[in-house]
Amino acid sequence: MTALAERDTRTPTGAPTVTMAAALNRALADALRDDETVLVFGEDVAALGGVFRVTDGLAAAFGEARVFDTPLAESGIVGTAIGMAMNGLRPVVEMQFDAFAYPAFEQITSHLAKLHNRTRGCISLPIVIRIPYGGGIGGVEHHCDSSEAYYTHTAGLRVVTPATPGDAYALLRQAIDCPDPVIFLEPKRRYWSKETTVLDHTASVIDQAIVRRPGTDVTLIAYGGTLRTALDAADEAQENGHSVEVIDLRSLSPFDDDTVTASVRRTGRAIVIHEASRFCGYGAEVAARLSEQCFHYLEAPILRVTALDIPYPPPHLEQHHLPSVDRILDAINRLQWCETATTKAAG
Amino acid sequence: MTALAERDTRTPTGAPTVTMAAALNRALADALRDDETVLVFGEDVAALGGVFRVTDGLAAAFGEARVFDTPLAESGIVGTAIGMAMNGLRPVVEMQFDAFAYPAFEQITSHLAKLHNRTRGCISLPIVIRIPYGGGIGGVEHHCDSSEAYYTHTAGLRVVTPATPGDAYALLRQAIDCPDPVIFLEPKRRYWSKETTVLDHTASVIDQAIVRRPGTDVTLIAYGGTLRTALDAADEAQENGHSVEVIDLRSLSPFDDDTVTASVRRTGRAIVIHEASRFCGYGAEVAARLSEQCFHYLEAPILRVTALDIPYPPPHLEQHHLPSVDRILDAINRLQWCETATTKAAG
Amino acid sequence: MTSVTDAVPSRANQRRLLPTTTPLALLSPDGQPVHSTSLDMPGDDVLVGLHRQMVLGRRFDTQATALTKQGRLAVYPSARGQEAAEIGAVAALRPQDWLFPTYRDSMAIVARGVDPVEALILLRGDWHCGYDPYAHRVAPQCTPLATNAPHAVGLAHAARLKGEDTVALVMLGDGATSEGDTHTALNFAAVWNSPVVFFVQNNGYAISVPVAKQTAAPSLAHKGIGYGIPGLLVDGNDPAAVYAAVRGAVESAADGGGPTLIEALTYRIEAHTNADDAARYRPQAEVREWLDRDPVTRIRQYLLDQGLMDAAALSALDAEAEAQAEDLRRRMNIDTVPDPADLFRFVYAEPTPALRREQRQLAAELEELADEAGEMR
Amino acid sequence: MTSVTDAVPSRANQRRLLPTTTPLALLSPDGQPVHSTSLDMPGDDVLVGLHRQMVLGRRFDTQATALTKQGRLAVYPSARGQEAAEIGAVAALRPQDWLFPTYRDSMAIVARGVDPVEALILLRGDWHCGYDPYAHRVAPQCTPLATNAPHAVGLAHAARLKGEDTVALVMLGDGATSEGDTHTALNFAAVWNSPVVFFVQNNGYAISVPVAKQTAAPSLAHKGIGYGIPGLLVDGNDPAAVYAAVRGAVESAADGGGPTLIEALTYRIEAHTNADDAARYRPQAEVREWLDRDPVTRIRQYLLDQGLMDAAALSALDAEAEAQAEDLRRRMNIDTVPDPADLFRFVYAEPTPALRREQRQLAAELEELADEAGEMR
Ligand SMILES: Cc1ncc(C[n+]2csc(CCOP(=O)(O)OP(=O)(O)O)c2C)c(N)n1
Ligand SMILES: Cc1ncc(C[n+]2csc(CCOP(=O)(O)OP(=O)(O)O)c2C)c(N)n1
Ligand SMILES: [Mg+2]
Ligand SMILES: [Mg+2]
Repeated sequence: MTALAERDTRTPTGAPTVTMAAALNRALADALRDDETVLVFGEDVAALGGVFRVTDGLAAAFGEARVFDTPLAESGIVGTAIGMAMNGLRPVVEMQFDAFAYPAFEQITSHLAKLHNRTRGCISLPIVIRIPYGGGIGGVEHHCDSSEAYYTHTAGLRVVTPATPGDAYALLRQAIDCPDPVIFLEPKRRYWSKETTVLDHTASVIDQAIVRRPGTDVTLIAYGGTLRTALDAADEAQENGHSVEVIDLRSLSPFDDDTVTASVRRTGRAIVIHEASRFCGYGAEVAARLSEQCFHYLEAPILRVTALDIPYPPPHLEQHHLPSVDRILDAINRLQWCETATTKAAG
Repeated sequence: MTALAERDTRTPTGAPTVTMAAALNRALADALRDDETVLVFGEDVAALGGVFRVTDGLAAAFGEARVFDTPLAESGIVGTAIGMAMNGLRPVVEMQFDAFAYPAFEQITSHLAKLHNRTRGCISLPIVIRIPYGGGIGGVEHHCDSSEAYYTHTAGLRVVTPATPGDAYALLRQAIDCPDPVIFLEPKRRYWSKETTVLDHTASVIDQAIVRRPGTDVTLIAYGGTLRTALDAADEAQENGHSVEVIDLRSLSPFDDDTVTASVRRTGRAIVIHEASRFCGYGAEVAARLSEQCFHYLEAPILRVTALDIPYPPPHLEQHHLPSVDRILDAINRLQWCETATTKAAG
Repeated sequence: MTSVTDAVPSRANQRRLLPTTTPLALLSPDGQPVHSTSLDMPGDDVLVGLHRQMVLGRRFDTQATALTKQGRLAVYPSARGQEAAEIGAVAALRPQDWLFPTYRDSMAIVARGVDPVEALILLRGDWHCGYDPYAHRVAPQCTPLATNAPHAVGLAHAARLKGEDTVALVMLGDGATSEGDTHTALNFAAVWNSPVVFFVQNNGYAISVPVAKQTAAPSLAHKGIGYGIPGLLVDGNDPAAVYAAVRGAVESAADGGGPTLIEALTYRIEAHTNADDAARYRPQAEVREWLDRDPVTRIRQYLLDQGLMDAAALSALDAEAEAQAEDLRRRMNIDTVPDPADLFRFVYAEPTPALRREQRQLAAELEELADEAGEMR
Repeated sequence: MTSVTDAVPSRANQRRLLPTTTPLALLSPDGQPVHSTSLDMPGDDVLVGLHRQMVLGRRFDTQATALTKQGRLAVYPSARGQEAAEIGAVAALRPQDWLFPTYRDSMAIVARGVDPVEALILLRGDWHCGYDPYAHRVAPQCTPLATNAPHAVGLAHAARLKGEDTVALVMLGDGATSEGDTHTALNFAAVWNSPVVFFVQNNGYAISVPVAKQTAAPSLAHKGIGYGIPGLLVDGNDPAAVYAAVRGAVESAADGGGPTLIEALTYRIEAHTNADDAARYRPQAEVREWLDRDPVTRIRQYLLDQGLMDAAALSALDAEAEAQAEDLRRRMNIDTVPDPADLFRFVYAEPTPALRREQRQLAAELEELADEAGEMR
């Protein structure tokens, strides 16, 4: 699969079947084509096309001036991207894996997130940092971190993550067009998941959550790699007689209160699901704000189905670590159904 | 004040009045004296005694081999500390300010937190990373971050923060003795606050929260720099007829569920207070877990009084950013007192 | 856009990359011309201009220190004693070039044309940066050490990609050279052959830590060869030498010659900041030694000897400096109240709904306070 | 404990710190002895030992690659072609020294004495590190590039403080030299005069990125002088030269001579890992060129010419290698099930209450699954 091949299969009417990796590749190709100021760089993104082939064919198609490999230093990649953005370019950079973005943490936290604010808006940093994140692919240590909470706690950054090929395309295009710096988290284990969809980025998705599956009894809140797990759990729960609504957050920061709060106020029950560890994970924010905003609507406490509070395990143990359909179903069962029944009976 | 002078005022019976900075200095001096393997190093910690004078006099008292200045690189400071700990030493290192620990983020997250786990316990890293954190001292950008959430989300690290000189001494001594790596957060603006107390570290405090002020109507949960604010708010609230309990967490990770949950189940109302931004801040975890563990005891949603979701402001605007007595009092008033009244009446 | 790979230079020539063992100089400490094989004495007008900026810069610096005593500045890191380095480097830049300064370099920023009050808004505590970086092509003063170096490389690389004739000069301290970002920036600039000048002011200390504890290298300029970048060691108290060295580096970079690393040997006369107590870590005798090598008297002596200035011109200049200081004092003494609404305006291009909520809450709080205050009257 | 400041060396001597322009060698590519002014040919027994370890190491390496095809290893980064560097460096270490390897250096770890199966537990996916680092003084294989360098410096510095005669050797790739931690570690080691050997295997590529895009320096060894560290450029396919250079660096470090930076020029014959497709970024002709400079045949030729080995000894050695590979294959084919309880045991010295809760929950889940499985039977 090459970027060009992808582009050839594109027709105004027909909806191609694409993987998330291909959709991301297309988004980069289209952005490079539509906007002369867009650059793509990082480690192994040019000749190799990225270790996940997301940048495959781009250097050949757009030249080494716009798609190029850098020396091996993440803080240099982000730091130089900041300088390029100060000079009118729109860098889209890749961190090869989640844990390998940590050398860039200072540049991201102290500059990327703050320069626009620091200069009263004089300096804009329309930079996208693509980070393949999460586990479930049998990767060894440092290749499976879910590091979203480090970024969502940092004001000035947008943090988005697609769960489907269609959203991968739309979110990445919109992230590139966005005047704010965007941490773009790509769920590794969904890179090869397919969807038949027309790739289009006109409908705004970058700061809006979406209801992936309507339901009335409980709201599952997921994103990135765990959406699929949540949808599977919802189907099984249906068989147990629970009508489950599933929300895909897409934008982790800012958080779409309207969509999520409306759902939870309707269902009265909610479970947040993510691959990151539980303690001070992103789910804590979701549970905390929903507990506050939906206090009088809640039939049960908001539960979190997350990874364990441990470093990411070795491949042969990761299945014990990650949120599973079973754990989501268990959580649904713990949502105090009988108690409400009695409450409802009593009331 | 010098470490030696401090030590001279120390008598078995008499309780000296010490600042938090002096208590920390004493803790380091006593640890260096009691344990030959303890080292203290960082930027400007030797001749200068640290920009906050916390290491004042230590180099003179214990020699440049055990208390020394390093070249200017935080990742080098933490990285070499890891190697020293692998070789049987107990480094206590200083990051000069909160935001200047970010260059060490990779060493902290990918190694300090994980080497013990990575090696099935073969390698222990009894390292303390001292980080002056938080604002309220009119510091310019990068000198006032409250970065606790970055560390508390990272499994394998202990994160503690003292709010009083007595705890500063006890917590630092116990952090140095602890076999786990400890992120030791020192609330800058309390460095000069005084307490008359016998400095003692025999009573365990490193993983236990403490009730600083008993009350029956609402629990304020604070730590580090905001404990003082919470206590002041509690006194004022008393005058408005609310009996307020105030908990000082001391250990942010692990979290002392027993102490906090017991209090909130008693009072039925809780407010978490911290200087860090709200979104995905540490308070989110506290609110989320308490909302779950105390669901049926809560008379009102758990509220968070935190800093704004913005980069730390310049000195002349920081008063708008930080949690204040007024904001805590407002939050207390929003705890749906009347509603409960009616509820209670109805019940 | 030109290709990046074309830029990768062939393995560099060892000789060309190593600095001289003694610092390059054009003026001796007592202001006598020194013959140099590698640097040309700048023109008379340039030298007169350097002297003028150094005098104005020093007066600005002492005024800023004075303002800290009056509580008008939260803190001020003085560049006193570093005037030759600060001014010589900035004077060598062309209008289309960019300056990436640190907290230490207010003097350089003002010399570049930034209004002195705007330059001090950061240290007054009203905002993080008081000037529009694009107005004079001066990046915000950078506090996290060395992190501005990759920014300079990125900006310069972008200029090349866009075919602009722009060179970026980044200022670094001796201590900052120990940070990873200095390494990263030097390496990226070399591999990309970017038009960047790395200007290291070795003023002897990183707060309290002397250079001997910062590096064991023969000189900081010796780091250049490890990246394939020419390294120059310059007498940082010789404004003529600093100007000539930086000017040469700027021209070379503009001609596609790639980056240069320049170490300017100088000395921090004041403490690290007004809040620091230098007596704890360095002997006064050392300071006196460097006071005898004062950069301003050095060039002044030369100008007088060469008849490029006379007593009248000198006192006129001193008067001008006094007037500027007076004006700065007056404007800094006006009380300012930054607008709390600014806290929310610039976090993102458009404030998020959550930020608008916080802004409304704060506005309400402030109204309440105002009312209470009103009632008290 | 000895003082740290005593350790700060006087400004170093330029000549001593620069590498030779051509790589140091003791054996020509066709195995002929080469005269060297700076390196001594190791003793015959050492050379025979090096050859033996290289043969065993290569067989181990090809066996490991084969195990990936059978799905017994998640992934394997081969060191094929780098045997002279991997073995030469490790053989030069003394028992009391420490090795800080990367993911690439399984061969070196096994040569150091770590059981091959334990060395592969990481890549088999059973745990992050399969051996006790203290057993053979081998740190866990490091994945985040260059982050093991400061660890080596810290361990070595601690040894000096404790008065132990220990040298730490850290292995780095050419790409890793671009990371900030390489810079930091070199600088700390130089300022502290720590007994550390920085051993850079320049195998031509960082995954797909050639060295020409990694640095513009004359050589990576030229980075040494920028820290005051002697830099040596060595033919990395010459085991005699690698051994002699590293041995010299170890002895110098042990004698208080401080750190050394050694660049070993070699080549990665296989793709980055079995998962990589090298055809995307390098021509097969380049690989063939390096196959002609094979390190094993080079030393073998020398041993045969010198009569230090004969055909019988060679086939005996090949048989031994075969037997070891056979044993490795057999042991790696035993199915293993790591204990889920280990997930919680080592996060902290003592599991926290929260971790004990999580452990109980997981145990309950697994029991339930077991019961369900039971019911199905
Ligand atoms: C990453 C980082 N670490 C620590 C600091 C705190 N700090 C501010 S200035 C300074 C010393 C810098 O010395 P040098 O680079 O020589 O510059 P100078 O102050 O002498 O101009 C330090 C340690 C910082 N600003 N950034
Ligand atoms: C900090 C960090 N960034 C990125 C990676 C991903 N990565 C693994 S190996 C590698 C190439 C390393 O090349 P080199 O240092 O030359 O070692 P070699 O693989 O050639 O032995 C990269 C980029 C990593 N492991 N760590
Ligand atoms: Mg300095
Ligand atoms: Mg390599």
